Amino acid sequence: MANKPKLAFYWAASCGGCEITITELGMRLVDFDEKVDIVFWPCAMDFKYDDVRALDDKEIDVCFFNGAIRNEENEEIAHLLRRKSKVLVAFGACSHLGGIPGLANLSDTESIIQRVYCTTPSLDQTRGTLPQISCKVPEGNICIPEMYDHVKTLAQIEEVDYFMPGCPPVVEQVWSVLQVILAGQLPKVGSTIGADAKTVCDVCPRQKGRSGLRIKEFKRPHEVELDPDTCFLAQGIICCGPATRAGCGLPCISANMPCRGCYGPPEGVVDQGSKLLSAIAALIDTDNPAELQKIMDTIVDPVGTFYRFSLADSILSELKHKRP
Amino acid sequence: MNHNPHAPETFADRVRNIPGGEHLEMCYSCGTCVSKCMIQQKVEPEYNPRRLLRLVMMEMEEEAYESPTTWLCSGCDLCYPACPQEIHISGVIGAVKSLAVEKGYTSPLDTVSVDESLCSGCAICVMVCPYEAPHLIEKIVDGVNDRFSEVDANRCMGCGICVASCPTGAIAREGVSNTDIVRQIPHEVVKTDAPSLMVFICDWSLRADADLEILESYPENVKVIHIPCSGRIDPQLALLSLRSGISGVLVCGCKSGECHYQRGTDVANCKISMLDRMFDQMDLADGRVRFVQIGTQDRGRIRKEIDQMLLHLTSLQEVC
Amino acid sequence: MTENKGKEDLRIGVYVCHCGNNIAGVIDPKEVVKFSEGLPGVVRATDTLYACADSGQRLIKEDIKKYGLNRVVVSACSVRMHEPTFRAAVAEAGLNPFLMEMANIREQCTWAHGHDKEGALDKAKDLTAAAIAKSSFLAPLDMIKVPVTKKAMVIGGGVAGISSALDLADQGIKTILVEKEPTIGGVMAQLNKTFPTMDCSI
Amino acid sequence: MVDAARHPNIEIRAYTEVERVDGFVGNFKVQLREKAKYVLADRCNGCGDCAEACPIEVPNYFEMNLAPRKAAYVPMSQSVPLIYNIDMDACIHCYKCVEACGKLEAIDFAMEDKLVWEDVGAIIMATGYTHFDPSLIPEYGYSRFPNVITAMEMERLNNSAGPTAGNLIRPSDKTNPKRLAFINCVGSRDKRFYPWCSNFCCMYSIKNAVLLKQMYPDCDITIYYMDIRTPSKGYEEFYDRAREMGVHFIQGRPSLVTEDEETHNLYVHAEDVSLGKVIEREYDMVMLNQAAIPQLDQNVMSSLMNISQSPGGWFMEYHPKLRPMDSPTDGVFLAGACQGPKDIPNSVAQGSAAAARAGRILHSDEWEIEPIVAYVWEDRCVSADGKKCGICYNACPYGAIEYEQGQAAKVITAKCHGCGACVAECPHNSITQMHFTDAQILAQIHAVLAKRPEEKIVAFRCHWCSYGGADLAGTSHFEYTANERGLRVMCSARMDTDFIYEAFRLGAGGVLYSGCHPQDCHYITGQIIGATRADRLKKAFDRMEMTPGRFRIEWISAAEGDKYARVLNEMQDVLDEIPKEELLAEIEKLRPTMEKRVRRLRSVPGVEAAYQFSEKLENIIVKEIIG
Repeated sequence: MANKPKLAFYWAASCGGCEITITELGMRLVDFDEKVDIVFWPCAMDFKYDDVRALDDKEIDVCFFNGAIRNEENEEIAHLLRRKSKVLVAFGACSHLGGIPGLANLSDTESIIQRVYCTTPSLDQTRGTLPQISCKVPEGNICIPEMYDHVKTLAQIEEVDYFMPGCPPVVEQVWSVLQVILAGQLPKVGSTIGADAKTVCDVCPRQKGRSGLRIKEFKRPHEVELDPDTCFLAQGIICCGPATRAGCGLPCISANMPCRGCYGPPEGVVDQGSKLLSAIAALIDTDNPAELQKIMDTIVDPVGTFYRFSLADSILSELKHKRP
Repeated sequence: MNHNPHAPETFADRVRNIPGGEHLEMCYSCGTCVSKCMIQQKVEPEYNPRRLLRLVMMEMEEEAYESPTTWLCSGCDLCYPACPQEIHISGVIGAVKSLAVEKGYTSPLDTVSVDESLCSGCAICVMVCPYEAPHLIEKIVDGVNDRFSEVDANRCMGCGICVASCPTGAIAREGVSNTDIVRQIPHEVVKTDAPSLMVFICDWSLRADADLEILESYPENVKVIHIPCSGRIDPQLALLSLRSGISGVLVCGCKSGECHYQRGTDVANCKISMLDRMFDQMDLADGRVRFVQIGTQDRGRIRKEIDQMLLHLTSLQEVC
Repeated sequence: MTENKGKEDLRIGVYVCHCGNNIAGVIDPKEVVKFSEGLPGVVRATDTLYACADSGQRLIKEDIKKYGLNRVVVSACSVRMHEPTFRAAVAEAGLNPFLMEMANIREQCTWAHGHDKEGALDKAKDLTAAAIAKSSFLAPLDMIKVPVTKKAMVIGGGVAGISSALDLADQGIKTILVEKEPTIGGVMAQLNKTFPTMDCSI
Repeated sequence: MVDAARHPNIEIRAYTEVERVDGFVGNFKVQLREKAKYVLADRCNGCGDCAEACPIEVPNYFEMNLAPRKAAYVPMSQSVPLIYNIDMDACIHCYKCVEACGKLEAIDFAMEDKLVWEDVGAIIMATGYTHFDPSLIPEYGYSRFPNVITAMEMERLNNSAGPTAGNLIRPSDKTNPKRLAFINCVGSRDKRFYPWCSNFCCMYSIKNAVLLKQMYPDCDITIYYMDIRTPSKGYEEFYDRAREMGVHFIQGRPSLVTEDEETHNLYVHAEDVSLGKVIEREYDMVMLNQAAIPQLDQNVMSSLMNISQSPGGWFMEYHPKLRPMDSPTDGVFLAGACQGPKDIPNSVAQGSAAAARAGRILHSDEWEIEPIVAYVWEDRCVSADGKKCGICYNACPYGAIEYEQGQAAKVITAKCHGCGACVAECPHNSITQMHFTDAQILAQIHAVLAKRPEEKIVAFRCHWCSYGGADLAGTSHFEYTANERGLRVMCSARMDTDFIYEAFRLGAGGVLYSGCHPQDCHYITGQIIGATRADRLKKAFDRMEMTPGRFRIEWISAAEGDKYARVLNEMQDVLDEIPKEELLAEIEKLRPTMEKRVRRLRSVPGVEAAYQFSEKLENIIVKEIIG
């Protein structure tokens, strides 16, 4: 079976949700396994990095890489897989845009470690145990990979051939992408696959806002009874749909929850959060600075709201980390 | 009501009968509206609301429809609170315009249009427009019913608030599109001792020619991008400028209530204030991006603002 | 007694004024005359071009004598305009001035209902009838005479007040000139020269 | 000024205010408050030593606050009377002035305000006007830009007796301005502030332009105007002279004045209407010609004197053309700008004219007043039977009724002004009013409701205000429904509930109850009595479930012709909205109630006769319609 395509799956800084999506293919995965060779999938099968290192360069046909780049190890393996793979796919929001781990860019490494190991309320704070990069034990020196001072996307450290958005990418999209790969019909390098070109609003069936509809107060979904047929923005709820690529099948919208933006910006948009900000801020109806502050107070966490999945990929992050 | 119930309805009667068109005959030609407005000075020498009112009173219907005044008034209402006769001048002009549109006249203005290949019908433009120019239409594309925004060219005043707010960059007019403006932001700025500043200037915010001269008098390190209204500012433009290495961004708009496009300056204020909050969250808030609202009486303020900004940026550089 | 209790025989004269075109341009005064002629107590009713003019007043005075009128109703303009005129006229003819009553068919009728000629005529008739009705119950009255304090007060010491005070004083009337500021002169004293002849203001 | 001071028949009471006015024509009693000057008028010789010694300086209002004065002061050196004042708000009680005054001993710190009564036969109101505060028009920058000044400030700055001895300087840098702009109609002819033309400002700015041109021939003066109004003798010629002297005139009302922060030079933005072009010109100084507006205490004076005010607040004359010097109150006359903005020649003329009008009264030994007074039928008065009442006594605004239980109430004719409040208030119909008896008024009500009463709106109006308002509606040709049937009484206080009930009993479609505004009442508190009664009536009709709007209460001044027309038209709209059958049914339903309320009227002297007369009249009128 030498001509079966070789596939690899890897998870960097991620929650594992993307992996679950693969397993959700269920029986289809078993059939699929007959058509391909999975040469690396640390989450599901026992592989060692050395197994990958042993492969020839470009021996892997397609590598699905999920998770953001958080530490040395993530980066090292990313470079490794790039070398060994013909096609590298940034799979899922984290490797595509930084995802939820990317929100760590709001803080610096030190305060994150402080928070996690020292000040979290559920912690026994008397212990004060902190992870060390290197630790001497009787058996010798144990090292853990060093955490970077900020989270990066895969594309920020390696050349990526395709982006497959989603947190996680929806199963059907994954299946159809796999079909495309098998058929050898991959589009132009650099494209986003497994998603639409336009935004969520394009497919959202809700009644859209009308002329002159403006916002005096932002509300959160739990604060109001939401009309299932009306645009969330028209109801004063921040919805990321206008600046988020469609393709997810609208699970949130159908559950009467606003879009959270996991599919990232649509074709042609560089910075999802600032585009969204530009759209939503223009809906605010006030000419009074004090009132504006009050209205803005109703957006509890602007960065987390507008850049929920794309902070690591944003110009904001870039500016922050260019700072001396 | 017609002035004389027994006479046939005149052009002036028809204007009066449209809400906003009343009180037309109260005008005693003092010219306050003309000099309060900046259109004659900045755009069209033939623009003159006082004369348009006169044309209506003198039953010169065709001339009224063809007058640039009918089409150029953006309803900013700077003139309305200044009018000693309390005539809602933009209301009268609006009434004439609606009659002109009924007669088949069309706006000579350069207005925005929608690229349907990008538009996803989110209706953000519909909601943000001060003039109710865009609206959603439904259309069958490839057998599927799809929604798009369409712009009523007779209503659009070309402010660009929608352009800045469109999340997909689907709506634009020449010179005001994203690419047209981004093109003016340098790709990379070489760091020098003197800080560099990007000024996004709403041309209406500088009333006097002298102020424009001040703006142009600065050396290379102060770069100026003209936008039709501060409401055209998209926070991304500020971010892109900073990314290119420019030390600071100054966005200038009109005083609230004096915006040529009614709400543009308020929109800009919302955008920059919100960006500021984000900077704050990211621990980046150091006053590199500022929005200032310049009033019609703030002669020379542009110099003060730029100098102050440069001073601030210099002090930031020294810290680094 | 305060009024006529209807015992005396009423002899009412009704005069409906044209006021040029001011009244006659909207209604036909002759219609009002015709209507009045039939009302109780009316012994004489006529229209007149200008009731307030000498000729109009002369007509009323002559009629009082000729018809032995003991009430006069003038259907013309506002009492604020010509009540003193007609009171004086009837007094000259020997009738108590308070036996004259006016109906306001100009300010409050033809001028206010210029586009409703029918309504105006109807109203003019009613107002005239009301005046006739009231006149039937009028009683002669005498003016009340009060003494006069021969002293004047001028409130305000500006240019108008000073000029009033000087004129009164020159007529020999003691005048108190009250000014709230420490000096008289008002705005005028603050002015430089005054137009058009450029005199000094003070 | 000096003439007035020297005249043996004139007594100047400066620094004095009017507190109260009682009485009537020929017999006014005026209470004056002589404010404490802390200087004894009979001792002060005007030497000014006290001011020299005084260490305190405050802005001098007389100099438009451009120059200081001391706490011991006279507003100007030519003050009349030349008696110093001590401004207690500023005084620090150092008593240096007392020292300086020395042996004269003219200063008395113990002095207090003094209230004195004066008897006078006639009063002339000449309270003048005040100036509009141009800082209310922010676009002209007054009070923010130092070189924007008012016309009054200009008067002091170019006055040889002023703070700069006539040397015109601009406030920012004390240099002589070379380029000046005058802006006319600041606050006047401006519906946002004052709609009227202030009358003299055109001439006033031309005067200042000519003056400055004479003083500084090389200075450049532009007058921005909307219209130049020169309608008096010599005025247009004066305007010509200004043009010949090179004063520039630009027709166009400036919309904006901006300032260069460094030079404090000003830029005036205006459309040159003749060119149709917007121009922006640079000036060293801008002068604003403020509107003339009523005195700030005009309301107070108006209620003290019982003079109503025009919509703008000026004192209302009896008749704008025929009696422009007379106020509506007999014996009170108007002179000068308190009646409307006026220039000096017109003020002088009106001052003299008012003096002549007042002279008519003051030269007579006695003056005739109308006998329209109240009269008590002693046999009907319940007090004569020993019952406790006194309602008439309490209603009278003038204290003209003597009341003692056990005796019939008595009207003091000389004190009675004839408002009719007691007549309408008397619950037993024991009082009547000459010339406005119940019988007379009832006869009128019957006459106007003889035919198709349901279409008619009976309007009761007081003589002084609402009747005047109705006149003005006609004079202005404000058209209103011809179904109105107006009846006149002297005051809303005379509008008896019986009249209203009777009108509705006869089937009137609507009734208007209208008088003056509370502060304008010609009879002090007559309107309040009328208003209280009207409110009671309104409640009664509401209880009867009468269609709202058929009975209406409105206070309409003699200046509110438009309001009179509007109210009547609105009442007509109410009637038009009720289907005719429904209206007739409502009238029928309420008739017995009304009937009950007017039953006792028949016992009033003359009323029975009036009913009989009316029946005859009605028959004839109804026959006329059928015929």
